[in-house]
Amino acid sequence: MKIEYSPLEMMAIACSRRIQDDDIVFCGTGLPLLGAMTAKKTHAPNCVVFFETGALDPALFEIPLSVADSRVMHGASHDGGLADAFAFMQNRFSGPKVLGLLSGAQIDMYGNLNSTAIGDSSKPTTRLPGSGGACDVASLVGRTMVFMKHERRRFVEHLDYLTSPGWLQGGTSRQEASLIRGGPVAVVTTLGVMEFDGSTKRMYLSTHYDNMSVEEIARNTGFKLDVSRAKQESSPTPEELDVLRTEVDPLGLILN
Amino acid sequence: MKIEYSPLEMMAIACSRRIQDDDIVFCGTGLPLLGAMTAKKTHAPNCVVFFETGALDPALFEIPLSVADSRVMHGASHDGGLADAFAFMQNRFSGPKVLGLLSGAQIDMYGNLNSTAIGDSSKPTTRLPGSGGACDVASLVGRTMVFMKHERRRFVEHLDYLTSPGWLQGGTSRQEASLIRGGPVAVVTTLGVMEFDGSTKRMYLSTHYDNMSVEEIARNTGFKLDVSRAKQESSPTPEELDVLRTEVDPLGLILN
Amino acid sequence: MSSSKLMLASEAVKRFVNSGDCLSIGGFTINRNPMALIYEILRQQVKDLHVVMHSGSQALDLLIGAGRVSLLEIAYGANGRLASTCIRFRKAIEQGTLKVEDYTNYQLTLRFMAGAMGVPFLPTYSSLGTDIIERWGFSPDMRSSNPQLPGKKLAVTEDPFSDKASQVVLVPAVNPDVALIHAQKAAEDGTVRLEGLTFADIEQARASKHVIVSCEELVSPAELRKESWNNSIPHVLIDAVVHQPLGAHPTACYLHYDYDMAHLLKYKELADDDDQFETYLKEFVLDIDCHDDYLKLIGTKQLKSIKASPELGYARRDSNL
Amino acid sequence: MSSSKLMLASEAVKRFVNSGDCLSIGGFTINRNPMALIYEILRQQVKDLHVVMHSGSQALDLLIGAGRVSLLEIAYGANGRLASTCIRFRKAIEQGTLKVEDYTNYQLTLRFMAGAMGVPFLPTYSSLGTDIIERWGFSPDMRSSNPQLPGKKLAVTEDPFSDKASQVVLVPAVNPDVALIHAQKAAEDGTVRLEGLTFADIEQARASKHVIVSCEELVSPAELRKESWNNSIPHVLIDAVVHQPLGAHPTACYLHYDYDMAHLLKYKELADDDDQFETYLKEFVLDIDCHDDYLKLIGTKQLKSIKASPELGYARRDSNL
Repeated sequence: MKIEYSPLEMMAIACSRRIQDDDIVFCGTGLPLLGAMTAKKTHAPNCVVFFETGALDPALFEIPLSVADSRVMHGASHDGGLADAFAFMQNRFSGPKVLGLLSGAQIDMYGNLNSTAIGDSSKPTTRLPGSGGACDVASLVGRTMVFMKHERRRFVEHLDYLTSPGWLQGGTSRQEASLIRGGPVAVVTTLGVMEFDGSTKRMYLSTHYDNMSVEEIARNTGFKLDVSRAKQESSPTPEELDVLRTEVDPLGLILN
Repeated sequence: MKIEYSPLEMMAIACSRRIQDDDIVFCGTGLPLLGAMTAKKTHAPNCVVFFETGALDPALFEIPLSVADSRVMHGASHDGGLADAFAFMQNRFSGPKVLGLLSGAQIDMYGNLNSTAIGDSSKPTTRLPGSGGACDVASLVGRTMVFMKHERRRFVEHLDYLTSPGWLQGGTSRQEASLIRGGPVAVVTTLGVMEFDGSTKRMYLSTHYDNMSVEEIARNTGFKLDVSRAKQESSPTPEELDVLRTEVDPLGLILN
Repeated sequence: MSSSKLMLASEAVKRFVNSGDCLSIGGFTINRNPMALIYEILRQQVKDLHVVMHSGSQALDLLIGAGRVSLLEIAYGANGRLASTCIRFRKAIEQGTLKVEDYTNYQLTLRFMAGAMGVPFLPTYSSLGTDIIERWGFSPDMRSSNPQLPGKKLAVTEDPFSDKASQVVLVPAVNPDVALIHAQKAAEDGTVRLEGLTFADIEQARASKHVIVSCEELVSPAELRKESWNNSIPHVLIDAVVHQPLGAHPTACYLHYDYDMAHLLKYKELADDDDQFETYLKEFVLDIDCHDDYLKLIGTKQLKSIKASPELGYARRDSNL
Repeated sequence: MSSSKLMLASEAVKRFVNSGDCLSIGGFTINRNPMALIYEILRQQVKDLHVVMHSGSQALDLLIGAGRVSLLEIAYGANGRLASTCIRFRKAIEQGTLKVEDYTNYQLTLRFMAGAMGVPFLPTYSSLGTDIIERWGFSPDMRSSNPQLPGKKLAVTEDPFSDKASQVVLVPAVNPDVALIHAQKAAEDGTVRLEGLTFADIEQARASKHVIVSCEELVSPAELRKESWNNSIPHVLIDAVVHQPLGAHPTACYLHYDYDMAHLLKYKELADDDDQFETYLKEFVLDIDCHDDYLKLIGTKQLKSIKASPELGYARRDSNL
């Protein structure tokens, strides 16, 4: 018997599976938060969620719709401010323990992200919200995971603006730029999960869902994507789906 | 009828008179604090007292014996920490409003202070407590007033260690060192009050008490002291003495 | 002992906010925007503003939409699920009517911290290798003619304490003319207590020449001084205290009320059209005398629906279940 | 959800403090010294310590007197009216048995802040033109062989944002192996609440690899999380929580007890003589099993006399009038 699920649900669950019990998870809102909350309610009960606004380990009885939502404040171990939150990510002891969950409008083959502008950034055709804390997180934490709609126009050869550093130009270029640690480990998309080659730091298809062939995924990517190592991502288990639907987002605020 | 008073009382009152109603007064403990509290209870009710430990405008029902005494915490507008207190002094808007009250073991003709060591600082004959916040205050605030026992061995040609900057080598040397403002405006001693020449920034005797002649004061000073501009400091008024003795230090913790 | 700083929003804005000022707005996206003060700025026709803030939404979008902002230094202009990019902000940049320079949230926090600490810069590793460093929004000419703009957007320098080649980004200080903060509690002497997240409000206040605080509750100085260590900003740094309940509406104020989703959704729809935006601005801001009249327009029923649960600090979504 | 970090002082010191460690001690002169933890370090024969702190007194003086400190980076060693310079501190430096490097209180605060922020340095104008910059306590050889010492004491550099020549002092970060903090309240999950002044405790804790917190009151995590914005340090940064009432004696703990003037005056007298200091150390620390036994030695009467007034947070001097 096949269980029905949406690509958004699959993304949240693919993210959840990649969160470890000792992770400190930097969250934005939306899908990444669903992933973290699902992990916490399944295999990683000790992972700690925090927000750039300064809230660490809040109760999250309801899903916050912004990182400044009062729902991130209630029941936390500490409610501070931005200075605390970003220092925590840059700190040499706590920073490496942080997994940052990010998203962007454009991504390149080295996992660099654009969330600033489409077109010429001095007079863009589309202005996007800007870095917010994304560049900081991408620069400072132990590892990052990126959420993307998998579309050819979003997976590009050249970003219109490099807002958040991934592996920069690949290889050892990230260290050479004096970035102290970190880099993207996975890109969770509507079609599958990409990872990065250990030495070239180029993106490759690691797992794909059952909604599209690997060849089609490659065709939906604006740069050459190595699909030779791809395995199939297991479908959501009934438990994963149940937790996500009934405990994490019972009102369907994000999933619907 | 002559009112009896001690040199310590005269010092506290000479300090008090030089505090203005709109000053924010950085205090250590001991005599300077008595001066500030007397000012607040007489002609400068709006002056605000604060401590390097982070307490701003506390109630001070009892005299604190240290800047970390719990008596500096009670009833404050804000109890923060050292980071707040020193940033407040360095800040371009609040820093200039601050009058810092300091003391030292040695002082030179430009009002530089030593509170680190007597003798060779790498193996001193007498180790002193060290800068604490004194160097920070002397570097950062709008103006400082220094408290000293007036002794030849303390008023020296050359400091054994320059802990806290006064006018450095005089003239414009303080600005040339990139210090952003400030400098000592008065040295309140057991014998009188010294000020600094507007252009050379050398110390001169501004007022003397009635316990010693200006020639004797010059002989008690280890460098050549200009006494030609000296006037007599008025004796404490009955009101000043009464406030100091009965309201500020009724238990005689500092004065006795 | 010190005299009262309590005044109406209209008086505070008149005394401390001028056209051409560099303004910093407290709060973060949908929380604790100092809306009553912003509405008053709009009503008093203050213009040509230079705004420096980290993550803006409603307060910023209205100022931009009304054409009051000439220069903007910012990290983020969006409103969570309500606007993936703030609407008037996006339009103004796309149409080239607003000059903007991009930083990150941490960098803007550091810029306020540096201003508060009285130092020319603070260091970070954030943004090495990115266009945040490479692309500047303001020309050298603009920079040299405006003392409120740093001579350089950012400076990359060698770490003098490292024995290997290691670079670090220096972020320049900013000292705005005025910071606008909305707090849960304040006293007439200026003592301020924020509850819940402080965002970068404390750094913004400490960096600025003048600070106007609006508050939900006006408390006596003695009351706030009982737990002085829980106060956020000492009284000497505050110029004006405005007692304005619901002063952050339609954004949230933790422990008091939630964001007004219905109102923000209506705004989202209207703001997308130039004429409708003008109508909104007239109806909810310009044609209104004061914030209490604005609240009457919003209506008791709507305001009741966003009232925070005392236990949670926000309004339960299933509260009508 | 997370497991308890509650343990005895003896276990916390055994697990997290080693000979040779770089140690940072919280509190300030006569307030909130983590004495119970320091006594335990003395009993467990931990030695060769590198201590970095701003303004030390009783905790520091005992460690130095017992010969446990090899390196010291400090701004101030005195005890208010009780010791114009800390006695064993002064003797050790005058006799050349303790290597010391002098900073200012703000510079040490910035060193902790830089460590906490994960940056190599922070800037200040403090100490320009002084011997604080010119005279170094540690030789280049010592610096290059000890990774916990910065390569330079301080670095003076040009401000890249200024259009005229302007210098600024860069203060190097420090990341101690362990910070010891005494708090009013903590929970077994590690959440910490300080009341009254925080001194530099928060920065010291955030800069350090491990943090041991002793507390007057052990509170449930749920209780502390009710007002999460009044907490001082989040639980994830804390390694061990030690419930030890009167854990700062003979220094003060605001809202709980005052400094023990009688005990400190006795210490002042004894510490001035090498043999009598040894006797004090044996009697009050080394021959004692645990802090509760130490408190018995101090005696109920004495402890009662320093109990804080609930209104004032300290013991009124005229309380027996």
